[in-house]
Amino acid sequence: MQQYSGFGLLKHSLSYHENWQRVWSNPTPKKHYDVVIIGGGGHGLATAYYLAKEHGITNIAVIEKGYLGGGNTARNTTIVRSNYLWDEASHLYEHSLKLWEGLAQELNYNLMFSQRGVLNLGHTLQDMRDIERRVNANRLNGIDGEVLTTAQVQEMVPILDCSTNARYPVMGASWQARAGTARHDAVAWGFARAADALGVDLLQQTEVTGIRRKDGAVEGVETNRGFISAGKVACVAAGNSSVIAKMVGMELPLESHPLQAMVSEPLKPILDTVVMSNHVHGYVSQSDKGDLVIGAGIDGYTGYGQRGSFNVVEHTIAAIIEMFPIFSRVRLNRAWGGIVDTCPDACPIISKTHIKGLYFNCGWGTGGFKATPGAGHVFAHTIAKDEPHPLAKPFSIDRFSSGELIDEHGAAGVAH
Amino acid sequence: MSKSIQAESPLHHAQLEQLIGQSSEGGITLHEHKLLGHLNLRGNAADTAFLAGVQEALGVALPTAPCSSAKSELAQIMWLAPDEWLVIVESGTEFDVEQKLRSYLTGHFAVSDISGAQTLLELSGKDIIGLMKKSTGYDLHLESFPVGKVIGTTFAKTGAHILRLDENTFQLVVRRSFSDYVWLWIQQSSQEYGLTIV
Amino acid sequence: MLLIHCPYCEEMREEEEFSPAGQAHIERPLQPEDISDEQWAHYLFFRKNPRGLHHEMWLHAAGCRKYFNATRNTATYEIMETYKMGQAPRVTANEEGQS
Amino acid sequence: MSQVNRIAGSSKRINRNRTLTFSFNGKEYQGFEGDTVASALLANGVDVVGRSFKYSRPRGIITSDSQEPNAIFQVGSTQATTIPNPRATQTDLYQGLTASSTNGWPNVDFDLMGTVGKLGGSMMPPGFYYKTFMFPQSLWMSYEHLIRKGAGLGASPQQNDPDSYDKMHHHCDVMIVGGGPAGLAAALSAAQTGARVIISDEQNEFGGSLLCSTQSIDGQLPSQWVEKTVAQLSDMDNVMLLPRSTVFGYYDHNLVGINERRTDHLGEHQLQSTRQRVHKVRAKQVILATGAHERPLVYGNNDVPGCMLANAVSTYINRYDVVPGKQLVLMTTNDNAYKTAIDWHQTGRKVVAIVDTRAASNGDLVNKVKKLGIDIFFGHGVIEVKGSKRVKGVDVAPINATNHSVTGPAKHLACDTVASSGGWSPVIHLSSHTGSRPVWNEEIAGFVPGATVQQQHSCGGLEGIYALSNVLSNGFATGAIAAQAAGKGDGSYVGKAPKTSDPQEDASMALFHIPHSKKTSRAPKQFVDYQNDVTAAGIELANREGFESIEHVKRYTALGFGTDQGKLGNINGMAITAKSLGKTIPETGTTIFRPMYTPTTFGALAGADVKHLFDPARFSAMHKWHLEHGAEFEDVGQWKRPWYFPQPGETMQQSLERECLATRNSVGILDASTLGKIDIQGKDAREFLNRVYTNPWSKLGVGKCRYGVMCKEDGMVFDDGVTACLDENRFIMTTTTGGAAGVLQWLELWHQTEWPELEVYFSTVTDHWSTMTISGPNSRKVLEKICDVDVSSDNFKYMDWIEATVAGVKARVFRISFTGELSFEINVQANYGMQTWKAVMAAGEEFNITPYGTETMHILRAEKGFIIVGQDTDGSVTPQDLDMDWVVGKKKEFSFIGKRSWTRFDNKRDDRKQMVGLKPKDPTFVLPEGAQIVFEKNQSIPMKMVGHVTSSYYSACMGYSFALAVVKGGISRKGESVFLPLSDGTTVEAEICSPVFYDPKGDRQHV
Repeated sequence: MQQYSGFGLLKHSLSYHENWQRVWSNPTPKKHYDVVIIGGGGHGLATAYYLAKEHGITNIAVIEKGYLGGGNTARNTTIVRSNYLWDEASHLYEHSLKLWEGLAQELNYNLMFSQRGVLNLGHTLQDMRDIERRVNANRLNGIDGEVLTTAQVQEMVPILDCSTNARYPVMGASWQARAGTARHDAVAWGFARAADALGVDLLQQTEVTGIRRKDGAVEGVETNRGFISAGKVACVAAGNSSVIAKMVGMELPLESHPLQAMVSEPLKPILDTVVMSNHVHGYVSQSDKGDLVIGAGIDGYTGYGQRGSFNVVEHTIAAIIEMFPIFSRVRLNRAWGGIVDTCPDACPIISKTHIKGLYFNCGWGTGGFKATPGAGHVFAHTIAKDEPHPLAKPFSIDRFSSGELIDEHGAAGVAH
Repeated sequence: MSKSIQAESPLHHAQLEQLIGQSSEGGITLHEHKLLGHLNLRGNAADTAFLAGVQEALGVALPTAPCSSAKSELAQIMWLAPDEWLVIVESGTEFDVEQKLRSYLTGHFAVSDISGAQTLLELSGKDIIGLMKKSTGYDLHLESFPVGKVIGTTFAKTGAHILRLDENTFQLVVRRSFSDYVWLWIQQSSQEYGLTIV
Repeated sequence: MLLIHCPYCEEMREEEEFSPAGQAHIERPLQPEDISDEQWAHYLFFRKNPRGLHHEMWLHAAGCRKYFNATRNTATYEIMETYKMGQAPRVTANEEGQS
Repeated sequence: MSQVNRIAGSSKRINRNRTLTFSFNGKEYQGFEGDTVASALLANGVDVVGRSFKYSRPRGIITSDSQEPNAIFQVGSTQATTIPNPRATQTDLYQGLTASSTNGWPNVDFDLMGTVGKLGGSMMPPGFYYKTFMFPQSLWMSYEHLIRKGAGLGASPQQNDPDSYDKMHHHCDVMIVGGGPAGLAAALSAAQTGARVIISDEQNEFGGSLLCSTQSIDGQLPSQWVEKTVAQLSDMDNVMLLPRSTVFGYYDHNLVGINERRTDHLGEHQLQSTRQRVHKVRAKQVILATGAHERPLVYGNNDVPGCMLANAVSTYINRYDVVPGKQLVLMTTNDNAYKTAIDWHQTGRKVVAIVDTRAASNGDLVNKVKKLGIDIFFGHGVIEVKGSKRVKGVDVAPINATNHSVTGPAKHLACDTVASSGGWSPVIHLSSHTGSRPVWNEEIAGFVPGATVQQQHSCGGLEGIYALSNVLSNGFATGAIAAQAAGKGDGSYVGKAPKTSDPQEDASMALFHIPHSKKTSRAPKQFVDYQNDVTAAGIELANREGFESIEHVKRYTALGFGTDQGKLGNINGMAITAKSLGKTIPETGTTIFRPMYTPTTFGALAGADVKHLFDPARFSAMHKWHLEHGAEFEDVGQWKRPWYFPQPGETMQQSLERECLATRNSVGILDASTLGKIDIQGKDAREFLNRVYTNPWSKLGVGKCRYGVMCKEDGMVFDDGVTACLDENRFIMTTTTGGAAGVLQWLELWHQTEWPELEVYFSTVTDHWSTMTISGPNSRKVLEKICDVDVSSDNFKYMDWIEATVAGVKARVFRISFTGELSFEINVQANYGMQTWKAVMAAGEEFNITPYGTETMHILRAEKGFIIVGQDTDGSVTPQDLDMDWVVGKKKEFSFIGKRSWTRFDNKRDDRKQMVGLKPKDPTFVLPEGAQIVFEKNQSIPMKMVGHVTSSYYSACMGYSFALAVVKGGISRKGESVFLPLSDGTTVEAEICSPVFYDPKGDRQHV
């Protein structure tokens, strides 16, 4: 793998950038892989990378029906944080956050992971109780967090309307300083480049049309480029997970919903942190390019259309103005949608299945991006060892039968 | 009920009386039909005995077609759902009408007095369509919303049942606790037309 | 923004009048105590979630307050039909389950 | 005359009688009414209007429309009214307009960053961010801080917007997007069927391309036909015309979002009217008549000010009487652009040459130009522009488009303006919004709308139909067809299409990128996307690095991510990618446009739903009294509930202690009107209650009340409240304030979808009743004074309800208690709520009746161990966890909702978190609500948490602090100590105890 650095950039500029290597190759599918990963998004690529790097399994194909990182990886609002409520979820997300912290260096790819901090606003007494509970839990779990008063919030974000005139005045907030944002495309590309360097085959424009089984075990996948035999098949298809599950006659406890996001035109820097509000239902950060990156709640109906309803956009923008009245004259540049697979308890499924050699990583709902390295890491372990990583264990699909749900609706809140 | 007890309609606090006559130029006219009797009636529209009982009690056939309304001397009836109607009667008669209904009806039915729960606003004027278009996504064209039709729909960020009385007159049934919001909304949305209170 | 035909009000209404209410035609087990935890979990949580034709429930929340069913294509968002509670859909997916 | 480029033309689009003064970058200029800021700047000979984002290169105006990538300004003179990023080409001039460039430091003419851009530009290929700034890890935030300094175009206002916005809904048979020739023709033809028609156009007047055209219609000027047609449409009742109205989004099931700019052309801020209005049109049929955008050609230094689109040059000349230069070189791949040379020539200014990439053309326009004696270089391209802040000349060379090479020596031509035309791209943006994929049309070398499930039609330029006579006839036909599809007319246009003769045009050439004598990587920068400084070399580099999908190319280079959303550059970028990968354009992929078509003001999208109208505030009938008595309010759902009633000088804690003591010692009064109330009637009402509540209802007698808990099917508590039996077949259910709507929906869901055979009806009566709870040992004495029924304990027992007259008002009085005191809940019809409240207050005066709010209610109930759903529960708590097994029916026949889930593995664990009381060791210390609980004090992080505090208060009545909490296995741990490590680093100790702190035997409520 060609090493990237400032010096390298200078060197290449002297040869008119004509000698940069390909970031990944474009292989033809082999007949057999030890592991086939369905889905070339951030999670799938991270899974491949950690399988190769930490478990020595390099005969891997990542099968992507479109282009790498083209699904929710390309469509989310890039927030990374670990301030979840329950131990199981916060340990998983914190594991991920710790990986984020050295990931650019590890992958030799600047993911622009920016720990600019995340504020979760409270607007009611119950919001503040929930914030206190969550922050206390985070601290005792070794995750940074603080409860801020309205005055502290105002000092941190002077342009936020903290007055009592607001329809739902700000009563305080939780603050996670280590949280932040990252450049979403770069995450996919960085993992893809590193996985490719370790020998992983990245098969783009390749669509899985079936999963072949024999005697209760997987044999491989049917694709538009022919049958590919596989020792293990790992499904990391996010919104399309139910579609893949159906190929083996499985149903999952999932619903795929449109989740919309939007950006303003680029503005001069005005907002340094991520500001989220479950109560007024919107959140916003400012990207390094200057866009206000805005997220909404999910559309209530299921949908695979990568678009949602206009009223969600209207409401979200009203919520942003409720928080930041000065943005009223700013203009919205673009709105789009992803397909998020939501679980009844707002927590993911990282699990073996009743079919030997078939694994699922899905159900991340609105929280998948921040978990990219962590999910890939524990899922790789789960696949390699054929037993759940300790952090993944609570997220088994069996929890729906046993009742061991991990209700993160409060901390998951609006999309993020 | 004692005469000395003063009833307050949901918009009492807005002191509409004091605004009457302050402007007569407005493109929008608002009147609150205060303190009428409102009864919620439930029953099976396929049950002929139920239909007959209602007709006898109220003096008019129950409107069973979706989104229809009917009127008698005693009551104005709005279709709310296939098994639900709003019966609006003169102020103070709601108890008697409820008893009358109960005495005429048999089988599975329900009557609830909801006179305190809502108020009836009448909106009219030459610019009324503009105000309504700001407030509801329903098609107000006479072909879609003829006189006499009643619809349950969204009104700004709350809900309302809306009855068209004539081309430029609508009656809105609004919940008490949302009435202040509706009042604020009407004021805001009427600004460009002018608002006359009658 | 969907435009939905309410089979009770018998006309098209704006999506804002409705609330989506999930997959249609899920029957509550008659004897919940007689089934396994897995079967119970299936009833509670597991869903078809198809890409393509889907039978789902909606509530006409701002209108007649009735729940009803719709057959909708979750990929194109086209609504093929709406029908009352207790009725069967006329439009169904073909053998492969895709539309 | 300062307007050096304004000629004595005859355009009626500007009003020379109204001179407008405006300022740009601090300097004053003049223009005319009807000008855009762009046309006025060009009239004044302003070349440099901005600096580019990455390389800080000087940039000028390129287009005359929504494609403009460079003339992006800050408009407005105050921090409240300033608007970031409007395009000068779409900003109508008004008197006093203040505009400035958004980039460039210290200014656009002398820009220091430009020097940096020149030096460092070669270090900034696409993706350079990803390849550097990584080491050391700790410094990225500092690097990023510097990067962010350069971010953004315009600046956000710093003060609140003084303007207001609103929205309107419309319905129509045919919605026509675009008021050019095709749209107007379609509107006329659709409207003549009687169909309800709405037509909108983004410009300040209808006409589209006809506003700058010289081609006659019916022997008249095209603008005369527009005027006549618009007048005709305006006269029709069934037609609504929306000028200055941009369709920003096309949504499912034919919803069209339009932003009408009502006052932006009048000044910065208008009090008289809403600034912008969003129209939401639900159309039976939509006709997209959005026309086509001219494509620039990609050539060396094509961003030097003076490089423009050919059609933009014509527009400035014909529409604004502005010639944006003195000497023109026109480069084209088609006949159509020859019009620009003719237009320029007719102003008397010099056309230096026409550079035509084709080998030859014999079209009418070409022949006309030949007759005018203008030089034409066939088979040539402008390979490079000379100049920095203005074009000084061009290098023209023979080219071979097929193998992308320069085939001969270049010739230098002096000029100050380069107009280019690479053909036209249909404006397919809106048709993509609903998920339809565009398809490539080889004949016009452009994408046209693909298959869609919407009720959608397209006509004119959008379909690649460019000749005016064809556009008009296509428009008329499409209007009639759309009307027919909406149920109006027979599908044919009855009127007569106007006569117009189109010049014969020879075939154009599908060429996008002009070769240079050097390799693209070494040639002068050839810009594809100006706003993001994306060059042809950058795209080729991305391809070389393996970014081959067009989506990867876009994301890696930022192609199309500017505020013009790739209108100007996307097709060129795709063509360059295709060429570099050896594929065709359709193989490379399509480009999917998303809303917004052009950027749309946040305020407009929010409409009037801001400030106090952001979300409805709900009030009880006694709200005014609470206000008058100084209440502080708490938001509970949408309700504003009195939180506490401070007296002058009191702290909150003092108020609470006073309210609590008054209630426990004498009598307090609470407005409980917000609790949900559902009237349940029918012979199966009782059975229904049995199924949805956990406890049994079969034996509750008329006149009796019972507390009930509801679970979801997963066994977790989701609401609670008291339900009273009004009659054998009639009950009144109360719910929590926040849960009211959800519970009614829940009941309806089960009734309508699962148990329709049960004869029961539910009606909400929440708003019908005003509810006031009087509580405390003197409450009976107060009630007795104003009630016509004997309310003595013999006659009116705990958990009974009676009908009575209270203060002259018919009332239902419930003897239930949420405080543990003797307590009466008086319900009267809400119209009498205020009067009854006042009467109760008057009757209670002698007992110092004290109004209390939700906080005192919370304290008093917590002292009794009564839960609040949503505070003490969180959706993961069963009745058993709450130590409320008594509320679970053991003999109920029906397997009620929630029951089955309690036998799952997780529910049978004995270390589930259970509701208990906590007594802090320090009796004055109030544990924070939300504090986490551990068994072992001395643990390292991560600690093993075993529960948390759900409710916590200081009890004035008991004289110590206390809390409710959930603790693992807590019910069997009473008397044990737990520890609470707090966020300030201290750890406090508390003892697990019964959650019932006050009057555990319940004597007080039974008196």
